[in-house]
Amino acid sequence: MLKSTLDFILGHYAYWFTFILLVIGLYGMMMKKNLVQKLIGMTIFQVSVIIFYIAGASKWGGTVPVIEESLLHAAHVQLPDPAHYINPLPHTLMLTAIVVGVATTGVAFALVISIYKRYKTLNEDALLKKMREDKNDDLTD
Amino acid sequence: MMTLLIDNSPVLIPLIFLATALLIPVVAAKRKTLAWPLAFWATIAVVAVSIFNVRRVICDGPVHYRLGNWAPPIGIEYVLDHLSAFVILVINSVALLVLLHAKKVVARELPHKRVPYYAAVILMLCGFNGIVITGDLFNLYVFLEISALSLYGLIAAGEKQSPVAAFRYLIMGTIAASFYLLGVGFLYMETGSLNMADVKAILPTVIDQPAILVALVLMVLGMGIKMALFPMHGWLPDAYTYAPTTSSAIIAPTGTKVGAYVMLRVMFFVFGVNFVSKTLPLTQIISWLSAIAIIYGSVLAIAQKEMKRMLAYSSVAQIGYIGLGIGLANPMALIGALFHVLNHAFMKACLFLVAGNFRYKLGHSNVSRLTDAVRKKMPWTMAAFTVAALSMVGLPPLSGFFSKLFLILGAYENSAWYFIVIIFISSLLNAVYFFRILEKVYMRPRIPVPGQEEETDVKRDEVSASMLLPTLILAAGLIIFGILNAFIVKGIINFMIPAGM
Amino acid sequence: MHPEVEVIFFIFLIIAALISLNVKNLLVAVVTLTVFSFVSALLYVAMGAVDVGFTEAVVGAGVTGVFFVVLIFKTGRKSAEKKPRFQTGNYVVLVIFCGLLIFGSLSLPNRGDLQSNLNRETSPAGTSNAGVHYIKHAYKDAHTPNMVTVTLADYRGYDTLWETAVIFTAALVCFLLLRRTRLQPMMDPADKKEESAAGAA
Amino acid sequence: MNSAETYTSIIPLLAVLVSLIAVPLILLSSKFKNLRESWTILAALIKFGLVLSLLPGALAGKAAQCSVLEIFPGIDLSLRADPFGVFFALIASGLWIFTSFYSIGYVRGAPEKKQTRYFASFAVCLSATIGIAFSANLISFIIFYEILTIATYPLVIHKETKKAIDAGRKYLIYTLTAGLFLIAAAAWTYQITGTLDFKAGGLFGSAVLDPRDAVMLFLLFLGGVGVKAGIMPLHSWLPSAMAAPTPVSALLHAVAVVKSGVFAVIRVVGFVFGPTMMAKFGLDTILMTLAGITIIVASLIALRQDNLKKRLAYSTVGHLSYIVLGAALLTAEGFTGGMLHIAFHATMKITLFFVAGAIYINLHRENISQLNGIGRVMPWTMGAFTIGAIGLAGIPPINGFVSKWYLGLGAVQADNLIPLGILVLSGLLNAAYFFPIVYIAFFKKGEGLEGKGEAPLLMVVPIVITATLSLLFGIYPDLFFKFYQLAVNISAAILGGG
Repeated sequence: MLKSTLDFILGHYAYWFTFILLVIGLYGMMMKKNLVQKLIGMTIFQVSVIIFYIAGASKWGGTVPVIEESLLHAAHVQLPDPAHYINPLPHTLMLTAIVVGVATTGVAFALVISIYKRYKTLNEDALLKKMREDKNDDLTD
Repeated sequence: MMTLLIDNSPVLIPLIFLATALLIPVVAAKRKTLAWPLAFWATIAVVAVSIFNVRRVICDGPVHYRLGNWAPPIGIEYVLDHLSAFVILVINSVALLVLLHAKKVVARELPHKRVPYYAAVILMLCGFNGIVITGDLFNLYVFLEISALSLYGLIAAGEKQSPVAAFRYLIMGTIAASFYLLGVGFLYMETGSLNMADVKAILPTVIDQPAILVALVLMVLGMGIKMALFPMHGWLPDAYTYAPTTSSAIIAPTGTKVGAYVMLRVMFFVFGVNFVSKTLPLTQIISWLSAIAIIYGSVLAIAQKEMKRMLAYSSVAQIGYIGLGIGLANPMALIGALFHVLNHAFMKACLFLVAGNFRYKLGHSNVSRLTDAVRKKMPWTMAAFTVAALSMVGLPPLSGFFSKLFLILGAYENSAWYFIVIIFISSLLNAVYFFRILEKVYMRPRIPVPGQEEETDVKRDEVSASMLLPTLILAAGLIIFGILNAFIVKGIINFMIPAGM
Repeated sequence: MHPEVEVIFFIFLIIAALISLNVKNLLVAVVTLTVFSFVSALLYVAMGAVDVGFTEAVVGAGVTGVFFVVLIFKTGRKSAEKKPRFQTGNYVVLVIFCGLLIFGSLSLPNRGDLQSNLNRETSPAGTSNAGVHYIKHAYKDAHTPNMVTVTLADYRGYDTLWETAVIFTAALVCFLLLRRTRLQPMMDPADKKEESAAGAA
Repeated sequence: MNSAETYTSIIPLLAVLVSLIAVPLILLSSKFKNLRESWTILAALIKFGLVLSLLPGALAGKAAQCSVLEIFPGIDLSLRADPFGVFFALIASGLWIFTSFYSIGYVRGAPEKKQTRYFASFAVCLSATIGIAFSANLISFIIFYEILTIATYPLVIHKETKKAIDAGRKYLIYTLTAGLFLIAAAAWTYQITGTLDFKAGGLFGSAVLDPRDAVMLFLLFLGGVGVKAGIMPLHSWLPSAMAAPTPVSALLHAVAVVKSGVFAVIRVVGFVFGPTMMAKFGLDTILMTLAGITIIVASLIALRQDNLKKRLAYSTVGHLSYIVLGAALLTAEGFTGGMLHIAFHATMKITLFFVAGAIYINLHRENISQLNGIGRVMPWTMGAFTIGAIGLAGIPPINGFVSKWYLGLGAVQADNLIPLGILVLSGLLNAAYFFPIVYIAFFKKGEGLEGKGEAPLLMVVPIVITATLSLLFGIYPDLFFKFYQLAVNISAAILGGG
């Protein structure tokens, strides 16, 4: 009983830490008013999603998914043992996800710069106020 | 050569777009005028392929295309079934018409940015098509980001306020995409697969796990944001209002539909009808949210003066119709939702093009400043507007009527009379905000405005053919789809009903 | 897996994230964020994802960090944030979100459980598991010892293709946004002339 | 003739399309007035001829059917000229000819602006009306019904005054809402039965219906068709819509729109629910109560109107409910009387509206208190008015008497004396609000009438003809078109099929 509980905690604690990070990131995106801080929150958020995948891929006693030099010849005749290597698929996915995340951040930077050029502020509340004040903005009756 | 093209027709669409997007900056760097023809002809090619694909699916049934020749769970698979072929054709044909209209608009609005602008449009379409055609959950995420990034750019190229709107959309969009990715993560850890069909096959063995539920909720939330389902629509009105004319005209009909498509695909084709509507009350929640969206969007649309903003809120309402059809989860309602995907794409594109024509000739698209001079100036534009408006109100034999009829039948099937009431109220609200414009334009001003002398002889000053033609084709489409709805429904939409519904 | 190392890294990450979000000086925030990225890279390595760790260190921490610094120099260093109101609604949403995730995680298989669907050779539906397939066949299929590379370049090569497209898109959009010119008014110049002439008369 | 024998024919479709084809021709020849008007006249004549050619078949109990295309999965856009449809189409298309001539006189005399739009909308309206008459199922019916709504709107707001625009809005709100009710009702019916084809005696067949659902469904239908039929409390758009030019009021509010409404009521009662179901769930009582109240209240309101067109409008509201009442009786004579009243009320009321228009064009007078002595100036016009008034009061030898007689017989047949009482009372009230007009027109001395004569010939001739028709039908109801024969056949079919 105790062992299974311990196993369960050992098998899940990484997820829970990840979720805390996720919530911190989401908090930054939702509640911070400064656009740069929002982006910091976004970065944290994206990193935590990546951690989630990587954590799920790992195995007890598994090694990095690269076949050791010494086993290379054997690999021709005998297929590698799956239990011995960490699942490479999530790693591949996350390589893509990192790049996608950085691309998003890049676009966000471009947006922030053009916002700053136009409004000279990065505070969301101030921005919304200024947006509504713009002269051609008589939108509602 | 021909057989090669035919065999690879599913993958051809994203690849043509990608190649074009790469070509545009290279070829058009020196001669900016080349950007539009490249984009336009690529879209024509894609529409041709889409038509061929629809034909292929109708004749031969669904096509599973293996990329790199790896069998599905190992490699990535593209699936061309009735649903994806249909949605792709809708997206691309609307995009083609809007692009035809765009030539003059973009040349005037964004003369120095034409090259990156058209490349971004093409990339966005590439992303949309990829989302629809892929059969792999992670591949979908990548396409989602391609389309999202280009969307941010297309919106932010607009008026002074547009980058702020785009930034807010970016934050929401990233949350949405990350939710989706997180959901895929949960699903992957439970099933060990990323292929939609494979996941569907494995799911019954683990369906009672909370992780599956959470995966579903996360994915639906993410797509709810992307399709601007109430109350996650906050990004939409500003984005559509401040974006350049062509951007809103091309995003409004296509973008949210893709979100709706993914939601539908994930819910009914991955998790299964039984799970989402019987085991969980998820579809009920979606239908109620959609019902609120329908009323909320229609009411706010009435309060708007600026036509683009009015159309944006009306989009929120119309997405509600699609959501309602998904949420009712029975064949009739789903047919209604899918038929409305087609209708709404054409209606919204037409209306946004009309707004563009107004801006082009009048310099504004402010509803309160329209007079009967507009009709004399632009009779054909107004005719298109009238058709689209009547279709939005839902008058037969225009297509908007039939999607509503299907939805009503679907609501009866679930004995959900309250949704019928909601559809009615929204039809009347639609009538209010469209007839308000029609009245203004087709009648003399009731009280002469002081200082603004009566324009007694207004000359006809219609927009040029390249702008008028797509507007009229879209309007004609509404009449044709209305009259031929039975053929469309029986020919293709009927085959999209998922198993178990 | 080394739980003790991972826990330390995690705690470090949480602290870094909180600091980075809550300091007033944005430059400090960005430096902390870079630290956060590096630590996360280390965490990936600790979890056995060497390639991901390298990429994160270079792209995540390096490139993003530099971008952030440039951005701050171009805009402003201080976050002029007033004392925010305590937004109960938002906190409730966050708590619900966290609760939902934890609830979902309870049924996830233990990490490294070889019997879970994630690591089994064939799924309950009888299809083969992609991850396991890659481990077993990567070298045979592609003669490259690194399975991640093989997956990236071969099995799931189309992900990588579109990943490049994402970068291209981002570059293009930045180009689109950062050009000086703004949206031009749509009114026909000829029409406008006419209108002003009418106004003058 | 339980289920009318059907033969394929393209004539119903042609009859609908004729005036639709005329629309682009009218629009194209907007610069040449005479050419434009001749299109209208030509279309009206051809249309009437086509409908007339269907009459022999209808009398023999055959129905010409023409399926155009599948408009909804499993349901065709289908036109079927059954006897009842032919009956209604005959009235509408026949009176369109007179109205066309009269309109030409009216709009040129006024003179109205935007005449092209006027004639084009008119033609669309007629297409829709014939479409309503020939619709073989509810979906086709709804389509034409909504087209009629939209095509009438430009006519209602034709004058573009504030009053007209407000009336137009009111009209749209009422009719669009009604359209939605009808859609809901049709969808529900489809849900229950899987078919929407009209069938004499009811289309529900063996479908089992919960009593509460039956009442709900019936009320939905009634909400849908009751607005155009002017059943109280859904009538109030009708008097407001009198802001339209008089020929519009005449044709649309005495013939096309409101008659489409009562036509639809009979369709619903006789061809959707059927007499058996109506009686089983007590739906006839609901209908009869509403109709009875409408007849009395509308007549009382009419008494107090000084504006001639308003008085006519309320009189219309009352008379429409005669027809509804006839249907609600669920007896052969009742149906016959109701149907005859569709035809006969049309000839009488159109005469009265024509007269009102002629007075307006000629003397620019709209109020009854200003009509002193005009009978001496416009003897033909006011003579026609007298005939109409006598008929509406139900006095022989005008045709109004005939239909009312059968309504009365129907009430007796149903063994229900309350409707009979209502009919008698309403006859008295009719006399009370029409005869004073006749009296002051002929026997009081008027002012400012020096040098005035009859209205233009294009207006007087249609007036005289419609009045003569009312008289002739009163003497011999089966004249020309065998309205009586048709009506009897149809009621037999409805009751026999149930």
